[in-house]
Amino acid sequence: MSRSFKAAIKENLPVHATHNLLSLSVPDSMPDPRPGQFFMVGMNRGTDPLLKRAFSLFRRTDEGLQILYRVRGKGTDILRNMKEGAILDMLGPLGNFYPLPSEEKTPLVMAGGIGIASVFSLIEDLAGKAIVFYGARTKEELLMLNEVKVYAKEVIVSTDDGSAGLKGTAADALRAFLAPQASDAHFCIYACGPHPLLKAVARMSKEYRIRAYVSMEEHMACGIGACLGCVVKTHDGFKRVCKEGPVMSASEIVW
Amino acid sequence: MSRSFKAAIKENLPVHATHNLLSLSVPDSMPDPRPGQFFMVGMNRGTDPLLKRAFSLFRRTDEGLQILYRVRGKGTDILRNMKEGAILDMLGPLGNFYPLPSEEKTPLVMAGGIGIASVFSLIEDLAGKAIVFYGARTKEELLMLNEVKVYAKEVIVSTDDGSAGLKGTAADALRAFLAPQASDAHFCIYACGPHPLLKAVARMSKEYRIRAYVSMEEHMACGIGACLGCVVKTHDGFKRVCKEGPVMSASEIVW
Amino acid sequence: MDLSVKIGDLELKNPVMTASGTFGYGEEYAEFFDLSRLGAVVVKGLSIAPKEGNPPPRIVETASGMLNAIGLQNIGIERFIHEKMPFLRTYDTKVIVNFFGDSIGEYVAAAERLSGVDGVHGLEMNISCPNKQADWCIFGTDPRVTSEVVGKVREATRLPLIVKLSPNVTDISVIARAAVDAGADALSVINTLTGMAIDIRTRKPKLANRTGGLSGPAIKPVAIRMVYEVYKAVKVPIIGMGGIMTAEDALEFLMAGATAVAVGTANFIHPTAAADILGGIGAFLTQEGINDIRSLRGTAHAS
Amino acid sequence: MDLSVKIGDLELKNPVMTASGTFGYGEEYAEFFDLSRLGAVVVKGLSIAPKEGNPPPRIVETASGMLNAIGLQNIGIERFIHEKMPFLRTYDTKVIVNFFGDSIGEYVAAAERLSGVDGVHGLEMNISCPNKQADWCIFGTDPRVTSEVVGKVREATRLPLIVKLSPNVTDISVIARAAVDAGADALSVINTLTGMAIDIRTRKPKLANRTGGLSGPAIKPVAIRMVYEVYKAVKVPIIGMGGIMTAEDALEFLMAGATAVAVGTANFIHPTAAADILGGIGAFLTQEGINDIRSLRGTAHAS
Ligand SMILES: Cc1cc2nc3c(=O)[nH]c(=O)nc-3n(C[C@H](O)[C@H](O)[C@H](O)COP(=O)(O)OP(=O)(O)OC[C@H]3O[C@@H](n4cnc5c(N)ncnc54)[C@H](O)[C@@H]3O)c2cc1C
Ligand SMILES: Cc1cc2nc3c(=O)[nH]c(=O)nc-3n(C[C@H](O)[C@H](O)[C@H](O)COP(=O)(O)OP(=O)(O)OC[C@H]3O[C@@H](n4cnc5c(N)ncnc54)[C@H](O)[C@@H]3O)c2cc1C
Ligand SMILES: Cc1cc2nc3c(=O)[nH]c(=O)nc-3n(C[C@H](O)[C@H](O)[C@H](O)COP(=O)(O)O)c2cc1C
Ligand SMILES: Cc1cc2nc3c(=O)[nH]c(=O)nc-3n(C[C@H](O)[C@H](O)[C@H](O)COP(=O)(O)O)c2cc1C
Ligand code: FES
Ligand code: FES
Repeated sequence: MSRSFKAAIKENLPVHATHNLLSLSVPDSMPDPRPGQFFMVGMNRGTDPLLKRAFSLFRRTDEGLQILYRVRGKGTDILRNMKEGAILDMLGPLGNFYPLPSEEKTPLVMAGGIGIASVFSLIEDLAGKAIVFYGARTKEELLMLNEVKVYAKEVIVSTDDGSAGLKGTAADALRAFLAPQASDAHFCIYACGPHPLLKAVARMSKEYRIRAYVSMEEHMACGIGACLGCVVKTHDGFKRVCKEGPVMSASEIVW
Repeated sequence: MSRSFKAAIKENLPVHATHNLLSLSVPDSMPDPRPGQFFMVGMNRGTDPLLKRAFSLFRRTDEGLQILYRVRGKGTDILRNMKEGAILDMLGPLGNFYPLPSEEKTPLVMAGGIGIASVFSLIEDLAGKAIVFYGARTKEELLMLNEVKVYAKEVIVSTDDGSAGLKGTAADALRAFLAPQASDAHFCIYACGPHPLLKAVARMSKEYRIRAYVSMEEHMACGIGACLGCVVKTHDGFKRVCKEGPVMSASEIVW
Repeated sequence: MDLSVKIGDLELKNPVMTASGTFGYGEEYAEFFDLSRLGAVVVKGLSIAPKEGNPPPRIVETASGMLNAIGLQNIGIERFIHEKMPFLRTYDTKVIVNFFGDSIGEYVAAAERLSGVDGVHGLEMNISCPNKQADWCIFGTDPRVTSEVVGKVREATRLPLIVKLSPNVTDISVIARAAVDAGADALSVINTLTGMAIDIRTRKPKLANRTGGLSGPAIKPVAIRMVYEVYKAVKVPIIGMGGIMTAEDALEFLMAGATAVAVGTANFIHPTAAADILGGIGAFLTQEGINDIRSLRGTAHAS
Repeated sequence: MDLSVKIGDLELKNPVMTASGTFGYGEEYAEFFDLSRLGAVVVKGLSIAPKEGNPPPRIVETASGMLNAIGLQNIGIERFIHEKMPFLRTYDTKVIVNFFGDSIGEYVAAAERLSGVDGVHGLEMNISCPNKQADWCIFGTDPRVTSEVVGKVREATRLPLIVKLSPNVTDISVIARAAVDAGADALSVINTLTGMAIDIRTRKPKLANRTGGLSGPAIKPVAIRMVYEVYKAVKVPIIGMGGIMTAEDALEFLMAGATAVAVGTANFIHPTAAADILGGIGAFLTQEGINDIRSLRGTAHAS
């Protein structure tokens, strides 16, 4: 078993102007990843960019795994230009994972934009049980929506511009869903997306007394707990996103 | 006319374990290069490696030009891994060029190893007139030998290990050729290769009173005369390889 | 959109200049873009007597940077005035002459000679040079020496005087204050960091001079920090430089407190870098709806 | 082949150690290679009282480098001794504890507490920290303060004492001499360069702490130069660090004068970096027919 390995690019498919689906083949020695875990990916020759980049497990495949990524800066731009056969230096699976809900709970899964990358495999594992709140800026950015529909019990779509589903954020959609419900503990929330969205989830979690797990993001150097770079403030002091996270309880974060 | 341009890789063909022949298509606005001139080639994303690398014009082609390069370090390793269609940021043609010999002279062209890259197009232009002294470490490293034979009047091959032609350096071969000749000015030498080879040529040039042009190498930052980084010591002070060179008279260099 | 900035009494049409020693005397770059687009051209450092410079190798690439040990090679002020100024005068840009000396006397002589030369709009004093008189200390690493040499040069010229600071110091704000108190109209921040590289095959330093000056993107974080510190310490305009490759980099310097920026090593990699950076700054201002570039200055200091 | 080196009285089986703060308390790396292969493990900097550290963001990538502003977060010496030392003691390597204080008293208390702890083989004193008593000056940027704090710590411990120097100084050899005269057995060269990065969208520093420490390949040329200078100034062993990514980099440090090297930022990029570098050094020695690594030390000073 080794969490330091080399992966080969099988496919690096543009699924949108700024998003790619990367299919990798990985050595058998890599431990099985679980939903919510992530990988550090090195894509450089030379020393700039220097650090590896963090990407969530999107989906496990027969030969390895997939990553869904948005082109954002230097590193992802280089990644986008890499071709089949190219070799990536990787670490993982890293961090903790989404705890599965107990039988009697209905999992509400919220994804904002590229946040879908982190919760997709959770939705898969929940095999028809999850009610998914999937928000994006526009209809076009609702990536992999058809695949999500295959595994979800129900998908409630929202877009900032109203081009698909409700007009508003996934948090708005979640609130609209929760408002008419009895505010007891039948539900359990899993969320990944931009910070304000997670913060809104945390507020609802408190208000409706629903346990919520959020996947946090911070700039990372090592990904394995050594540098102390990736901390977020919790009521119990700073915690490392790469080690105590990325999945944290919404109630423990100081928002 | 612009000496700052982008070139597209047409082919990046390994011609040896450590050498590639790179075929580029270039914009029409690029001025015509002459034998002995060079290009600065950028092959990086990110800022490491930072500087462009210098490569001689190997051969002009219908759609552009070819570069023959040896994989040496970071930059050439990246270049080796680039594929057809990739775009290179280039400057050139830069520097001066080999002055053509007058009608009555017999050009002796000496190439040591990858030095062939610089003199190949000169041999082409001399169209059957050049006597070529081509040396390399081993038979396998006598790159493009067949092509050289097409354009040369005669090719005198040497290898360090004796696996082809004379055992010894191209300078040894040149000396063996010159020794029995009347030491007057029927000849004119053009040389590119490792420093000790050029130094040996300079010595023969003096001894036999034959004018010799050598192509110099120094570490370069700008390639256009601005940084003063690439100087060599001459009897007339420091001169810039990228501007007053790369072709210099063997007699002006302080060896 | 107003891109103009003032360096002391010197009005620049925009804040983009070239860093001394990375743009020759301007000629080499004229084929790549119209030099009149620049806020100013800063030429290679000059001294009263021509200097031969260091033996090669003078250049070593390092991670995202380069070391140079040119050794201040230059043709001397006299030849510069006669051979290079006529060309530079044909452009509608400001010409700033970078100069240095081995002694205070040489600094003063250089400043005097350059003052009053038609087309020379400002002087940039490089104080990162060894002081031959004082046991080879570097002028710009001791506040008293800085103060003395700047004061003497100030008396010798009425041209806008920019003092270029060395980053190889414990507290750059102390040197900055010394230079300003002695009469500097503006400060250039930063010169190169001293560095070294060793060839493990020969086991010798890669540069013939052993040490050299580190420039390029590698040093940008140090340069930004120093501009930020100097901005807090003094009131005069700062010309920020050190690793600027893109318009984004230049904007970082302005936000840290620089009034103008100088593009250095980037010129070697993209001869149109300075012009491209200027274009990118304009595009940013448009995009952010900013009319006056001066409104960006020092904004990173707001809590 | 003899790879062993001595740092004062401390025998290391080979010259490769880890740089403080880049290797946690060793645990995080144990799954990637056998820590017993290392010459020494240097742990994250510790203080008497636990420290919470700075708010995020704490990390910014820069060209071939990174800025960190962790703020010396640590669990405190007491918890370290009880929770981390038992694990570290299971390895056949030397454990060097990096420590710091806000005042001379805290430095002394830390050194005293760590002395005599089973399995702690040496102390590395980080003097790149602000001195809260003396108006926030940095201990390691003033030779008198360096001398005082090192002297007091020297009296408090008989463990091999390594003093880790700040590169943010005008003349590192002056500080080096002060530390050695005050009793340092060895010097670590260098800590991070102070730097800054600005987010041009928000116009704010990217780090919550505003400034941070620059590490990684970007700083290697400065680090090599400083090791070279310190080697000329003092006789004690030097632990070289700053941007070491490969065996070649490590060899450069040895040739510049280092007795041992520490691998820092590289651990983040390749968790096996330290082991890989050790392997590469061995391969180089074989290839060059060198039997004793000590024969490389300082060779770049010849001629
Ligand atoms: C646990 C975790 C899981 C993630 N999963 C995904 C995913 O599945 N798909 C996806 O597209 N993105 C994901 N991200 C975000 C992704 O890491 C960044 O978009 C990426 O690092 C940007 O790199 P860049 O070089 O393109 O951008 P640049 O802006 O050039 O990067 C500069 C530096 O900032 C860091 N950085 C920039 N943005 C972020 C960010 N949002 N979070 C953390 N560090 C950042 C980079 O890692 C790098 O060190 C995840 C982040 C974390 C922490
Ligand atoms: C005028 C001129 C023409 C050249 N023509 C050719 C050619 O046609 N084919 C070919 O294979 N090589 C040629 N070279 C050499 C070529 O520039 C180097 O091999 C190349 O720069 C090595 O880059 P690297 O990144 O692989 O090596 P690295 O060692 O990683 O490079 C590090 C730095 O050193 C510089 N450097 C390393 N070796 C040399 C060298 N020999 N000369 C100058 N700078 C060097 C690099 O440019 C870079 O800045 C020429 C050099 C010059 C000056
Ligand atoms: C090759 C070279 C030559 C330089 N020559 C001078 C000089 O003559 N005078 C001077 O003040 N600075 C000189 N510098 C320093 C630059 O002007 C600039 O301060 C430094 O390179 C940092 O900017 P950069 O990282 O953008 O290059 C030189 C720099 C380089 C790279
Ligand atoms: C994230 C991080 C944390 C660090 N923490 C410490 C520390 O606690 N004590 C210390 O003396 N140095 C600390 N350092 C400095 C390193 O030990 C080392 O001196 C420096 O990073 C240069 O080496 P490098 O470029 O190989 O990383 C830290 C460096 C980094 C990057
Ligand atoms: S990224 Fe280093 S501790 Fe989390
Ligand atoms: S490479 Fe810059 S002057 Fe020749």
